[in-house]
Amino acid sequence: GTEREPSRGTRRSAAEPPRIALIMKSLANEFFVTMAEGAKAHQAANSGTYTLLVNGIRNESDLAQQVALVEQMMAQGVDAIVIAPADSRALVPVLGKALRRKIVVVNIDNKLDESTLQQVGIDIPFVGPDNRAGARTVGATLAKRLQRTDKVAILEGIPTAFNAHQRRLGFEDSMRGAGIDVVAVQSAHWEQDEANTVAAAILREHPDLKAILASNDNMALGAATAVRQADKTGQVYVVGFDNIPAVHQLLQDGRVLATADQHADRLAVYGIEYALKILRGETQPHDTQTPVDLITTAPH
Amino acid sequence: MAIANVAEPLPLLRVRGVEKRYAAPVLTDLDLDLRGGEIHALMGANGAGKSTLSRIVCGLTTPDRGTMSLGGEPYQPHSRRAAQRAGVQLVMQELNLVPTLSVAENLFLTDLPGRFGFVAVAALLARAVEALTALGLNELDPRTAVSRLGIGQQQLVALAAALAHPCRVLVLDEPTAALTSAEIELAFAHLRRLRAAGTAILYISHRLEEIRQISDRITVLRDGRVVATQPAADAALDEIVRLMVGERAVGALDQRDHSPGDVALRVEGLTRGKRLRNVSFEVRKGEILGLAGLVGSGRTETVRAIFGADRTHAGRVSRGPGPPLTIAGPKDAVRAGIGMIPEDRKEQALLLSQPVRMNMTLAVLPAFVRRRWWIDDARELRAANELRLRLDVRSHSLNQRAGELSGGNQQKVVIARWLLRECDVLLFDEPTRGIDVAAKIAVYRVLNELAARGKALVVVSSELAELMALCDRIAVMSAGRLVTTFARGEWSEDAIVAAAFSEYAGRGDTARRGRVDSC
Amino acid sequence: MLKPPTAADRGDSPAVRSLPRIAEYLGLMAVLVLLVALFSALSAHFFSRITFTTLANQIPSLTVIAVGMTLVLIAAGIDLSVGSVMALGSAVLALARVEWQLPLSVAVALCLAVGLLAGLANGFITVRWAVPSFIVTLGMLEVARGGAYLVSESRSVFVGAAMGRVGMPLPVIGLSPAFILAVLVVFAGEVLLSKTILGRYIVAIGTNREAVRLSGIDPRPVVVSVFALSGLLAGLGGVFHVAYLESADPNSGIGLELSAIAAVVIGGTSLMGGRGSVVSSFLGVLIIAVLQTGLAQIGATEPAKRIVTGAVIVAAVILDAYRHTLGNRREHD
Amino acid sequence: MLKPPTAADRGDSPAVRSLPRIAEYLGLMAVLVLLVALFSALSAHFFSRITFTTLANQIPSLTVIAVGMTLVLIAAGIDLSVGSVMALGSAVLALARVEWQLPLSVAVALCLAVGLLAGLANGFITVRWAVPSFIVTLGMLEVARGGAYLVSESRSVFVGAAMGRVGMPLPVIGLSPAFILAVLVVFAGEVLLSKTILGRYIVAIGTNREAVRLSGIDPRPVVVSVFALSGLLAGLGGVFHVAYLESADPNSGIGLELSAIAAVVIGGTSLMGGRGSVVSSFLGVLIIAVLQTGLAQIGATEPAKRIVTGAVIVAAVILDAYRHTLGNRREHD
Ligand SMILES: Nc1ncnc2c1ncn2[C@@H]1O[C@H](COP(=O)(O)OP(=O)(O)OP(=O)(O)O)[C@@H](O)[C@H]1O
Ligand SMILES: Nc1ncnc2c1ncn2[C@@H]1O[C@H](COP(=O)(O)OP(=O)(O)OP(=O)(O)O)[C@@H](O)[C@H]1O
Ligand SMILES: [Mg+2]
Ligand SMILES: [Mg+2]
Repeated sequence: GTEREPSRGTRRSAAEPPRIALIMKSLANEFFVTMAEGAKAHQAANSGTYTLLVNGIRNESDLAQQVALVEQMMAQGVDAIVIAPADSRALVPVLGKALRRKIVVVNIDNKLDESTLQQVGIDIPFVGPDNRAGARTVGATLAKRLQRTDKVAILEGIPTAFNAHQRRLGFEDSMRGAGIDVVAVQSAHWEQDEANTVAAAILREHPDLKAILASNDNMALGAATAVRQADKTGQVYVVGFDNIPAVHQLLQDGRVLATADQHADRLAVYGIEYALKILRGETQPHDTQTPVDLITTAPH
Repeated sequence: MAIANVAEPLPLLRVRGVEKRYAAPVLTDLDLDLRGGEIHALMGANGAGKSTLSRIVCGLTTPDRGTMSLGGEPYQPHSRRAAQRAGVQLVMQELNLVPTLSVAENLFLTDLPGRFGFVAVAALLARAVEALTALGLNELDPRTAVSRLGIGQQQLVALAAALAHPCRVLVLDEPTAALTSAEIELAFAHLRRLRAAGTAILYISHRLEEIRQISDRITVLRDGRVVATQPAADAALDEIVRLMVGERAVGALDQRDHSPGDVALRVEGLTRGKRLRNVSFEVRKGEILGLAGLVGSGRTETVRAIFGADRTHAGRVSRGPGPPLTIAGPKDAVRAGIGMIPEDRKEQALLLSQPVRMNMTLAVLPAFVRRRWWIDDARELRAANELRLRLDVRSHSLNQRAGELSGGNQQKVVIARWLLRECDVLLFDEPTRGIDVAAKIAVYRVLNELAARGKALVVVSSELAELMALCDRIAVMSAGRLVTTFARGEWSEDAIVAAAFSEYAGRGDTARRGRVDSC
Repeated sequence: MLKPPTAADRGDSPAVRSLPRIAEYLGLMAVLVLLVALFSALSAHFFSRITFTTLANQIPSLTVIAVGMTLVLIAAGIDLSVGSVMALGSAVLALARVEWQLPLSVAVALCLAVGLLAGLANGFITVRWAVPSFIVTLGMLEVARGGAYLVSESRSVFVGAAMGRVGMPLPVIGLSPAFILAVLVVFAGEVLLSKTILGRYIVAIGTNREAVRLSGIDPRPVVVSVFALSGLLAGLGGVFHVAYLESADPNSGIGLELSAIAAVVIGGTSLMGGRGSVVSSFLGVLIIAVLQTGLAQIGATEPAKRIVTGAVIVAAVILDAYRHTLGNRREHD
Repeated sequence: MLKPPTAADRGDSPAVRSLPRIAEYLGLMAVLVLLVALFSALSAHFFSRITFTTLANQIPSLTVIAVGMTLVLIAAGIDLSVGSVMALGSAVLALARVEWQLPLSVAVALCLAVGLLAGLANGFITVRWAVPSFIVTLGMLEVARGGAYLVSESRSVFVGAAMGRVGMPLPVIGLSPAFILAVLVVFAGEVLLSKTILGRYIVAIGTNREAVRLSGIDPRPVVVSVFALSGLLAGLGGVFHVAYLESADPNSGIGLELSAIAAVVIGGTSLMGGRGSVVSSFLGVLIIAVLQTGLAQIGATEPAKRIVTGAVIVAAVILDAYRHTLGNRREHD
């Protein structure tokens, strides 16, 4: 990007390869760890073309810290920021600042809120999967196993999280489509432990429950255990999302029916490659979909 | 403000038919008249109900039955504050100062001088200095944190706090328990001034000679009942004692042969900053050594240092001829056969919220253990019960919380703790603080008995009479130095007091303030 | 004439009681019954055997950790690291079992050892440098969590059958061995506290540490062992956790310290030390568990869950307080 | 883990000083300097003006909340609800500003009022039923969080320019008004504590509540006002938070109470009450903030971050302890 007015970042970029900052949600979360590692691997492979700085926040909800991270990265004069926002609104203003500093910003994983982007008067390309569609396909597979008016329950992630919302909607679309009856929607905050408690309770409350749709695999694990504890294995299906290794065994045993793989290891890389394109001026910012695959049996 | 209605004919404070019971009845149908301009001594054995009465008078406890009137008007203080507003001040038996605040702030805690909510420091310090000087504490820096004061100094501060506030009725619950004659003289002078000004003073103490000195009338309390009220003038002390303790034989202290064995404890060059300067002495088997000195002279510092309770800068402690001991903490001291009874029972000795029995057996628990782990309740209980009887601890059960005991009885519990533990050297810091006449004799007996059994005892006491009755030798401390040691027979009260002042003489106040400011 | 000890002397009292009288628990039990009644009224399916067995099988980890926490609080300390230590333990357990294929017994031993070590570290640093245990264990909270991420590479590991049936309901009774063990730990804890010399010292130190020191007892070893015990029990909690969830999640036990402390304080243990009972803490655990399960079962909304939980916790303690004599009042603030 | 200072504790005391001597802060400042030096060595970009301004503009909420927490801890209480109350406050603020279109001043006033009310509730329940503040504020933690979800319908709200420039860096100096206000609050807090009658009573109550009661002062109103203040400051924290993020998130401030307490305790305030300094707490906040920022800037891995954070927190306190006289040391062992 030579035509851009000089900023600390670009002045350097003439000499050495561009510096890209990857800002994640909690790096304690398996999903984002996989993303980060994918990115690191990619950078190692292309160490000539760019340098990478990976950072995450302490917990999903610590927005202030993520905003601060963006500002720090600006302070460091990086050329591009690839970010998985912890909140679809709160991050917009600071990212706007970054744009004004002529830093390339790419949004991954969790789509920024359209209306907020408009209010701030900026436009940031989103590179990532359509969680809602993914959830829909998972739901559809489950629906095949059920009859109309069967009862199912949904385990939601942290209610405020964009993806939690998307996946829930996706599940609901598919169930509604098949005329299946969603009798309970409760949040287990992405957590295995809480998912177990909640699932167990729902199973008792609705003895004739046929399936539990968990918005991520961690919660699916918790739900699967609950099913087994209530010894209803086989009578109650469990589906998840993310395809983390821990569920492979369960997919094998059929204790988890299906999950969705959004290729966590590639997600960040898509974003980074896209950012590089923009830096090279090869493309103008616009949203791009990345694939979400349905997984029904563990890969060997 | 109260000073207005000075010479009232009828009693200023009138107590009628007051009753109070906790687990057991404490006060029953109690009448008391307190005249303006009199110092009225209230006497009674430990647990007789003196403190309870004073708490009632000052609004800290509400009686179950009974009425009070103050200067004619009915008087039912529902809180300490109310009592204070009515002009009733109290010095509690148990010190209740705030260690993290300065002396000045403690003196005027209830009415800190201020402007727009800000503490008026200058005014505060001025008033504080005034209050302290009145008790001869002019050397004590009012900005010192109370946590730095010895128990005696704390008691003086508490006294000063009460005296600094004008009042019609002043209740003093054992204000002198840890004071030496020197400080007491100043206090008394002040009390006499108040009496002259028409204040009614209720004075609680276990020190008979004080009572004789200062009181106009004496009321004796036994098991919560008034057994006698009479002018101090024609009161025979032994008669009063009999009234207090009833049939419990008091008897005299039986003589112990004062022929000590060989050295049991040798202390050399003990030094702790400016507070303890090169203190050296010996105690022999079967000997009782007294430590006399003014408040703040370093007696407590000395025993604490020997016991390893504080880190000392220099000095050697050895058991008799043996090699110097390395005492990193009290545990080592106890292992080396040295025990200590601290001066401050509430902060340093008692587990107030725990049962009496647990307090008594704390130091010797391993003795009541089966198979390394299990506490043998039965044996523990038996031992505790024997101690209770031996020291006549008044508690309605061995499971009563120590904090619910009367002050004197708490003190007995503290002593009891060390009687089971067979230490060859025992350091007693103010062992009889707040203990009644009869019980004191009991404690003296115990001490003598210990000495007779070949133990070496060091007794810190502010009551010279006590030391002179008990000890084989009396060492006198002054300004952190051990100035002289008197052998039995050699000593006289005047000689000892003179020695106690010797180090302060000339160097005047600055020396003592220096010590307080140090570290 | 030596009077023999009176009946009153032998009678029970917080510190020297044989196992404490049932009366002490009435307040909490009332709360518990109330909650159960409430939820039974709100949900047709709540009052059923299965509800209680599942509930029982969910709480072993929290229970044993609460036992450790009770002792720590009575000794006037606090242990914030339990959640992380549990996570670290389970991570190690999973690693040993799944990666290294070690026999169950060995893997479990490892997990416990990890907990014990963490606890020892807490205790040692606390006494050696006289650092408030709050800070030390807060540090350990971070360190152990980091360790858990390292060991597990931040991934949850599926353990499945490899944990045997420790966490699985037993045929007839429907309770898991883990739960039964946990209950045993509770009673062991109560006995330790009220019957043994160590327990006596713990109470004494929590009441007035200086007095204990001046009685010639070195409080430090006692304090260390209390923290060690708490760590060990956190490790055991990890074992139960893995056994129950069939997998180890490095993010498990976040905020567990708060739940544990809440349970213990609901049980009437004083944060200022010197007073408390292990059995009451167990009742506290039950109250919290019933509340969670019940709210989930009646399908309360997220806000409702929060508000009710908060209100009930406070109400429970107030209600329980009415049982107590004014004597204890001032120890609260 | 200590009882309130005993007569044996003859160390220096807040009472002796009016505003504390600079010497008191040397220990913490040393730690701070060490950290900055360390990170400057590790990252070429760390030691820059912008790093520090960014850092400064990030901490106002935590700072003011730490001030309130200091007072609460000194009064021997604890306030776990600050994080949730902050979230509730910001939710209300956003609602008032965006939905109801109220003027900024009014919206801010509302936010503060919410905090004040929550604090008053904490204080009142604590003294009225003599419930441990730990429980009361834990309850409030849940309730306020639930409230935040209700008000915001569990969605974060974009506020944008509606908050004015409170959170934005000022032209030349690069610091935000929020930060400057926060620093003022710190000094106000220190003055309140050491210069005013209320402050003296707070210290006294924290040291020995019973003594205060016996001397004829009713501790309850003081306790209530301390909690009220803490609530009010949590509300203020909410204002700063929204101003900084230009949006309100009902999930914000989760776990904030721990960070705040950590900062305060690092600052040397005793959890047992009676001892502490507001300025030191501010230094504690800075230490934590620098640590977080620094670790992020050098791109440390998550496990590394955790482990280092934990280690440094403990080390900081140990190092600071070496400043203290043997006097204090004595009572610890
Ligand atoms: N809060 C309480 N609970 C139960 N019993 C109490 C309480 N306070 C005092 N008592 C009992 O009341 C009795 C009288 O106590 P009080 O302190 O009035 O005696 P006293 O005359 O002051 O004795 P001393 O000379 O030792 O100070 C004691 O037996 C004590 O155990
Ligand atoms: N940390 C300290 N800073 C300043 N002065 C201190 C400190 N510790 C002790 N002192 C002073 O040292 C002196 C010796 O105290 P100590 O308690 O030994 O006096 P004492 O002879 O026992 O008299 P009493 O115990 O009756 O006050 C006292 O004046 C005390 O205030
Ligand atoms: Mg008394
Ligand atoms: Mg003394």
